[in-house]
Amino acid sequence: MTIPTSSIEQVIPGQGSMAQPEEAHPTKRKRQRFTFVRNKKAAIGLVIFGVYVLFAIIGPWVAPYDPSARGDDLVQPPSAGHWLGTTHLGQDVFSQILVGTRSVMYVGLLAGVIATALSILVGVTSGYLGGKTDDVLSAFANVILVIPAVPLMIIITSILNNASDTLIALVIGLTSWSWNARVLRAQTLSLRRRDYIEASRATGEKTWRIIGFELLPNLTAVIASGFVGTVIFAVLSEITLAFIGIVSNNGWNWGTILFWAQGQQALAQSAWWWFVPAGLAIAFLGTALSLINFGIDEFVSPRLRSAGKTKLKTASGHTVRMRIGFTPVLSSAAAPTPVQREVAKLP
Amino acid sequence: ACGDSPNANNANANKAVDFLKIGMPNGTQTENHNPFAGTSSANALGYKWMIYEPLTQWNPVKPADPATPWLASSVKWADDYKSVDITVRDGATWSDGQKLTADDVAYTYTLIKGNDALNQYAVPYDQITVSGSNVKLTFKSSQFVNQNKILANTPIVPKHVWEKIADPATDTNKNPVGSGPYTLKSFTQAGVTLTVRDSGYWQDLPKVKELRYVSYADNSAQATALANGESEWSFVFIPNAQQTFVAKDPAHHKLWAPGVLGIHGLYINTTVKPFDDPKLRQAMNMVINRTDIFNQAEAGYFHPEIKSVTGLPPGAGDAFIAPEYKGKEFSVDIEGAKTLLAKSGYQLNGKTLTDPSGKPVKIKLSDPAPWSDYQTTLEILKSNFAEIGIEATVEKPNQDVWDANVQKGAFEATVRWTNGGATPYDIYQTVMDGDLLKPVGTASQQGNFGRFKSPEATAALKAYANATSDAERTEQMNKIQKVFVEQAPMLPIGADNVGAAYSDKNWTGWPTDADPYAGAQPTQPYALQIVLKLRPAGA
Amino acid sequence: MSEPVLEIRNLDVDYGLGDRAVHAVRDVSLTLHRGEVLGLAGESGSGKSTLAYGLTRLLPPPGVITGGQVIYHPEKDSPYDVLALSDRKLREFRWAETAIVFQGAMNSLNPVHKISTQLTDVLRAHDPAMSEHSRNARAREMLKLVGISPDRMDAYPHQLSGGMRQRVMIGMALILQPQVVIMDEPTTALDVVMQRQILGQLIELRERLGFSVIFITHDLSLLVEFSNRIAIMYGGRIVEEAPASTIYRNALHPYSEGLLGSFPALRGPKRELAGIPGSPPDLAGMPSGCSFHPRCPKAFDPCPTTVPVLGPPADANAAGRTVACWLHPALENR
Amino acid sequence: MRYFLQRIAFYLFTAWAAITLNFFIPRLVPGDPVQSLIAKYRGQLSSEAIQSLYVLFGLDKQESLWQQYLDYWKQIFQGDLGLSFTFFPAPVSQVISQALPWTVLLVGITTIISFLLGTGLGVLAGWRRGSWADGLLPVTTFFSSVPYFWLGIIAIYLLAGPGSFFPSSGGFDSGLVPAWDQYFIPSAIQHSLLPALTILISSVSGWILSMRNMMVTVASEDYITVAHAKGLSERRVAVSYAARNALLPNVSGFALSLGFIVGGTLLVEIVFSYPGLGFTLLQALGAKDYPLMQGIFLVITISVLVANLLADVAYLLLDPRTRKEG
Amino acid sequence: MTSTKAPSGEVVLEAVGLTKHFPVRRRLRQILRKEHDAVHAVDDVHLTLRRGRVVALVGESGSGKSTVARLLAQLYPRTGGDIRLHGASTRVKGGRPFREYAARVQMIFQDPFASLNPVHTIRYHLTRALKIHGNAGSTADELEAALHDLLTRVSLTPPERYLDKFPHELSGGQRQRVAIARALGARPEALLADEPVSMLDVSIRLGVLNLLRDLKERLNLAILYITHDIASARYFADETLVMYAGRMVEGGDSETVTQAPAHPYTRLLIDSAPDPDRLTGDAGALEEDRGNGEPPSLIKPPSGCRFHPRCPAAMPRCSTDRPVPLEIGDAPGHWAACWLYDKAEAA
Ligand SMILES: Nc1ncnc2c1ncn2[C@@H]1O[C@H](COP(=O)(O)OP(=O)(O)OP(=O)(O)O)[C@@H](O)[C@H]1O
Ligand SMILES: Nc1ncnc2c1ncn2[C@@H]1O[C@H](COP(=O)(O)OP(=O)(O)OP(=O)(O)O)[C@@H](O)[C@H]1O
Ligand SMILES: [Mg+2]
Ligand SMILES: [Mg+2]
Repeated sequence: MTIPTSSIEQVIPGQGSMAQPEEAHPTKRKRQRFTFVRNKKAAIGLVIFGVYVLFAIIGPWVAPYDPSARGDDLVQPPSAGHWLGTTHLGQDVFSQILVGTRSVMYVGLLAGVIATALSILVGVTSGYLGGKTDDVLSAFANVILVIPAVPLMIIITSILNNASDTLIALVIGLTSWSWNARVLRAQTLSLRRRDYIEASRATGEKTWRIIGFELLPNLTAVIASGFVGTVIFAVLSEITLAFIGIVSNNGWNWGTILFWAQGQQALAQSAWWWFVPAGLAIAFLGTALSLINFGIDEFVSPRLRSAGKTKLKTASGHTVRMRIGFTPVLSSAAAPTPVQREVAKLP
Repeated sequence: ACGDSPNANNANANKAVDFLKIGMPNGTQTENHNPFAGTSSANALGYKWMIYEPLTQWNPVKPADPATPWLASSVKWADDYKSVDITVRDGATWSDGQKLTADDVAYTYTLIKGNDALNQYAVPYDQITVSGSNVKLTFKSSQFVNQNKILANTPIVPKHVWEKIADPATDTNKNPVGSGPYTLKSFTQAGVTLTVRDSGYWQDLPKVKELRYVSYADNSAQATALANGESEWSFVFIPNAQQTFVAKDPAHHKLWAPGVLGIHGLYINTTVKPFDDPKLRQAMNMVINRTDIFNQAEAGYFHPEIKSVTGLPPGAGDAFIAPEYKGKEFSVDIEGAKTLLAKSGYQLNGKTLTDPSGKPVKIKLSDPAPWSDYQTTLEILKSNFAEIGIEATVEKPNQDVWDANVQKGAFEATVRWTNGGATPYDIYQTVMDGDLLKPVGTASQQGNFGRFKSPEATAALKAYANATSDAERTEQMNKIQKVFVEQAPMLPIGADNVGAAYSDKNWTGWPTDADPYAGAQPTQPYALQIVLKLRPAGA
Repeated sequence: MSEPVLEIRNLDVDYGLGDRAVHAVRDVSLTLHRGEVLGLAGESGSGKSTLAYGLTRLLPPPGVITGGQVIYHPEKDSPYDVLALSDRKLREFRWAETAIVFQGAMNSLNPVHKISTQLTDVLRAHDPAMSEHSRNARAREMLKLVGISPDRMDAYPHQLSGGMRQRVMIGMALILQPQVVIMDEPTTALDVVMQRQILGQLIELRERLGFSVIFITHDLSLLVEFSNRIAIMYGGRIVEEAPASTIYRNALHPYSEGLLGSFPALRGPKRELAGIPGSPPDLAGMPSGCSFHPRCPKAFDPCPTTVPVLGPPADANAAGRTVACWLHPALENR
Repeated sequence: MRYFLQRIAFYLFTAWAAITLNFFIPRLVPGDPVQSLIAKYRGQLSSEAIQSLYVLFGLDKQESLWQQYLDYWKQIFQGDLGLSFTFFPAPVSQVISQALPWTVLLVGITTIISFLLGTGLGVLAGWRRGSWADGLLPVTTFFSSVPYFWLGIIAIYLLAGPGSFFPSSGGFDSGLVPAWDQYFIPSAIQHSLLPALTILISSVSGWILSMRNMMVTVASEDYITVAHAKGLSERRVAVSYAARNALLPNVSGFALSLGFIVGGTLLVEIVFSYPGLGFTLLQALGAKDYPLMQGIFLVITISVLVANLLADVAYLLLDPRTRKEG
Repeated sequence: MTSTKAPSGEVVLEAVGLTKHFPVRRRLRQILRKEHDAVHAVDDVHLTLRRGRVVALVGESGSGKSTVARLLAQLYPRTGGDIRLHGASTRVKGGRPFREYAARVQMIFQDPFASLNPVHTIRYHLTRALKIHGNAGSTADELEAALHDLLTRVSLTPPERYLDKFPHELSGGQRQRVAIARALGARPEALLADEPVSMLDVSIRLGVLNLLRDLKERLNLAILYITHDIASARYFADETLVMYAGRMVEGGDSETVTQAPAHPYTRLLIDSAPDPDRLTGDAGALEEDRGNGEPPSLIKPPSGCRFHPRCPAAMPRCSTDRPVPLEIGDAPGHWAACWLYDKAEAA
């Protein structure tokens, strides 16, 4: 489980020694608000994610068939009638994927929210308060961390008879927050001695306000990327659980499709349409989320925010890349500029 | 240079095909050659029957046929089946060279008798006596229904080895010494290799020089291995077997799945209203499309379709069907079901059936998620029941939860198996035995999960087990079947099979429909019969 | 003090591209002579650091050099344009000819390497033939030179005090005996005792080794005391340049005057501090004409419309000074 | 001293809590090993065998949960993990030691390769930001979002099969016996290629991403500019200055992921029938095999804690700043 | 403002024998030897802040100036000594008492780049400062008026131009003025200004100092002014204290201390300050050998007088006896902790 965690430093905007005060520009800030969308990667991610959300909402209504309804065409390849072919019971795979989107998105997002909330609660509190509270909370997080998540989920879901999506999301959320809590704690530790935190304390702020209004906003990037990571993890977990046949809910999700496909040896039957699309659906969802993650990173951290283009043209027509250590020179070196100054004209 | 390597000769052996590759989807194994331990690798892979032999062999495909003497040269049961006289074969030797004697046989049964952990079938042994090459076993009750379990399913072990073993139940029997034609060559967690004995076997030695057992992680790995020829013989459910297995090598890849006296069916919790009404259950029984289930859920072979209304499988069960039900077969009869329901006070309003009290009839079908054939079955049942307005939902609880619920009677309907045996007794006993009846909430481990209450059936089952004549048995069996058909406490669907998927590319001589001399599962005692019959292909 | 080592001609540096670009350095021409200390002062944000790093193309993105030349005069060879060097040649040029001591020594040293490694890897890069032993010897020598006991060779940066780190950087700058050393506010974070110690050492070394220094600081008193010539920057341009004492006694540009009137003196009678009214200009929306005119007490007609050119003032008799102000129009401006 | 005692106490507490949870959680699941065994065989095992199995497993004696818990601790202190039910009567330690090497070798080596490769690519992508190397990211991201069991199954379907170089399952050829010889080792390597590739493809992008981001951050540090100013070669600046500093968070991540090697690859092992610990764990879970589950959890717990410790130490070694005062 | 009416010269805040030791992490060896090391950041410091007066604190970097300020602001718990607010000993850690204390004693942090939260606008920072201490008025208009008043006071005019900016959009000088405004928002009686002008060029520096002087006079503030710029201390402060290695070594009114320094360290400091009238060339003239010039270790501070290893006038007793503050006599209130001025020694 490697959740792409943003590094400690990268998210603290402009605190380095190279940080320069950006000059005041009233219109510029408004434009920066949309940096997020201007980032191409993030925009693509958002669009894909939007499509998924859309289908999560309308999927069951637009699905051409009842995903569980048996038909007469058994294991048929894609056709006009069944865009993604049929299963061994003649069910329409396309409808199954459409209908399954809701459960996946619901579980993924809910688990993401739960895990993120918990990780903030535990990570930030223990990082900020320190001392005994920290010891207890981080021991707690560590305990959850050392218990392998997937087996734990398997155990818990098997205790729960007939787990609903909400329960599964709860289980995934409750078992997968500890990694983020660790990251957040480390981050908080590095933030809490910052002058601006001390300063707001010196101003007389209450502790909860310092945590909520001074610390948290600075953790946005970590929290956001943690959230995205957890959502991916939750989706993969739900699908994994369904795939190995642990989860007992009755609806459709992509894991269920894969479970049936694998149980029926879809690939060995050359029924790729049954097995491949669900996996791709997951992969694209994950990719979309990671792309959004890029955007979040670059949105919050000015250092990652590319200042417009990274490639430029010199006077001689070459393209040069902006890079550290070798500032591009735009004037043509071949034709030396006259050493003479141009003389300003007097009116 | 590599003479001391355990793999040296193997690499060469790979070229000439004098070995047979047997696979089972049972996951990793730890070394345990104890033939009595249910959890041993010897049991999971079935190779215990290549090392240890039983007294007799019986053919589950033809359960009414008499058993074949094996280590016993003759077996004589008393009429009341409370004792048996066994004459031990002369000429069999253990793989360490010692002679196999009646003492060994008596020792084996004494061992089981004195050790509950080894007494798998809970047989009430009484006396075990030896005289010469004869052994006499007596029992505290009639063992008619258990006769084959006692004689054909008990591996005989050498006394001189086992009497030195402190705890026979937990010993791993590192160096198995048996009377069978094979000895252990090597063990790894992924598999076992047996090699044929040089001499001393009481029959002709088999042609297969080496048996290579491989334990695959799961069904799909095993099925893949079968399809690509890595595995030549296994017992595993192969989805869409025609296409995924047979079609890969139509000339050699064969499936043979004869039904036996053990069935799978939909248990209905008879304490839940309105399913306590046998009429409703009968109507449901009438709309089940068993052919669809057979073809779509069981890949057209795995659980042979049950045709007889008595729930007895075709072939193995034919001999036991009561005269009144001979030739009576299931067929999908939706109209008939509707009429029956209407007559019994049910109403079909559009797509919803309501019971006489006016409540819509709904049923929850449940089975563990990983059992995909059961799951498919449930899906089909669901749409079948919808035809008469019963709204079914399919639940997929965790296997343990499901098992606990089924035992406690906390379910509405579930597809499950019955016990199997040499007579239909085991089937019906699992479903209807009033002695097993426990109140809802208390686990009933042995059977009667549907809480079916029928003093008639209970009495008949008891009478059958203790009968002393065939005539009496037939009479009781007919009574039992009548209750089963009329009350429909469980809706039979498919039979258990003792078949296999195999390849006759390298070895021929497998049992077939034409010559069903034994079952074909590689883990059962008769596997040895098959191995003994195999001949190199082309020879 | 006649021969030039480094001639900056019409250097233009932007941050960013297109119409959003910030012109941080505009048309700056400056000459550094052999062996002198050239002080660079000015408003914060006026482009001093940008100029210094732009010389050797060390500006981080989005910095872009949009025009100009930096002519380097080696001791023996013929002069060449630093900005036109290939990457490989530029690497060879760097440090061997021009070394930089950056603003914060704290961040200039790689925290994970010993200072000995950081000293010797310059030698390894520029003189691969040198033996390990002589590299170490040279590093020791440099440390001794800047007053750090050579047994601190194997210390990590964090084990040294700020002053020591600053001195290590100075030692490192001198290790290849470059012709030019650029120092960007090397002592801001230090107390005066430490500051004097370091600068004293630097001056002494300059006398011994004969390199030239470009010295950037806010501390005018320090600059007046230590440098030979001073250039004052405002809004990306050099507004005045003159020998230190001349500028201290008689600044021509109103901004220079304002600066000199803003710092309190420690010694002598307390004098009235005038300060400069108004606030610094916005580099992205620079005022037209002379960028100082909105704050200039002496602004008159041409100031808001035309940019004054840096040149020797016709009215002042002092030679060797230039100024960009309509009060003291350059000769050619007439 | 207090600090060290505190650390030790902290680790001990974590271990205790984790082990306790590992003991109780599995026992909350309904059912018992015998029932699971019966259910698992679906009719292949007669229900009459139940009683004999209870006796065999020693479950016929009723003991309170508390008593079992105390016994469990007693066992742990004696270094005895009990007997596995699934593989009865094999001791848990034997089952684990049989499976552990496979997992450690397969996952360990792939984790190391993945880390090295990912970090290397990340250095490249971060150093040459905006060049083609940045285009690598969406591609690797795509692969990291693919469920790896899915990838594995497709790989088996496409690449493995009769006549193919890649075997579809197992850890080595069925005819071989584990031994350090020229038959077994190539076979084991051959069998590990596909699973390794699957793990590699799906895990490498995490390393690339985090390394790239760190590189981008570090590349704008002053000392990098100084290194450029010093005229060092590009390689030296990138590797010895930028990457060396950017590596720190990745290294501690790596140390932690080493701890998860043991339990992290359940599905790859299932899909490839690889005889490792993850697969064993799944079997144990399915069979209600408490002793085995506990044993495996214990191994995982300990290795994660040790990895935690390693991460601390690695930081200490790599970052001289943390070495400050002990 | 109530404080305006209070008589000038009244003691607001007083430090008596203030001491702060930071524990250091120990090596194993030290643990075994039971050594307890600590950074002796501040030792036995006496200091008095009066209404309408500015006390300057100068000294080498790392001598503990900021630590004194933070102790006075009660941001660190003190190791020893006492802090008296209007004569009453106070020790507050958090909660309401701390906020009440913060309402009267405010601090401006050394680094304006670090002490403003990058995610909040200037408006937020100032509003919080006003609200916490109940100075925000009751309506939005009153708040707006208060904000304008604050910004106008620190010469950030027109206020609308700055209110909705983020810290990174301001120059260093502007940030430092925001920090001052924030401190004023609490309407304190004492202001602890830690190098409020360190990062500014001279012209802006002058502006900020004039502002503080103005505030002092108008609001009758007591100000502690920490700086490296001794010249500005001379101009701005009424009284100047000199710190060396965690101890006060000299004090007196600013003009006397800067023009007639008594303690050898103060002399060194004054001599080292750059002097534009001393022109290039004679720079080295001052260079006497003063040891290695390194500040002393604060973990194992030199015994006796902490300056003795570098002192050109060191006497044998300097290395053994800790000097006590001694009256110099050239001006009232001028003292130095140096045995040179011991009457007994002279005799
Ligand atoms: N990355 C950047 N993007 C946009 N503008 C920048 C960037 N870096 C610097 N600037 C602007 O360029 C101008 C010149 O900056 P520079 O660092 O050269 O100033 P300076 O004279 O060294 O100031 P200081 O005395 O504060 O160090 C400043 O106004 C600054 O805001
Ligand atoms: N939190 C802390 N933990 C340990 N030591 C500290 C801590 N804060 C400060 N110190 C040490 O205490 C001493 C005094 O630090 P302080 O910041 O008060 O110095 P200063 O006089 O303000 O210096 P400067 O002029 O550089 O700001 C220094 O040696 C510093 O390293
Ligand atoms: Mg600068
Ligand atoms: Mg300070």
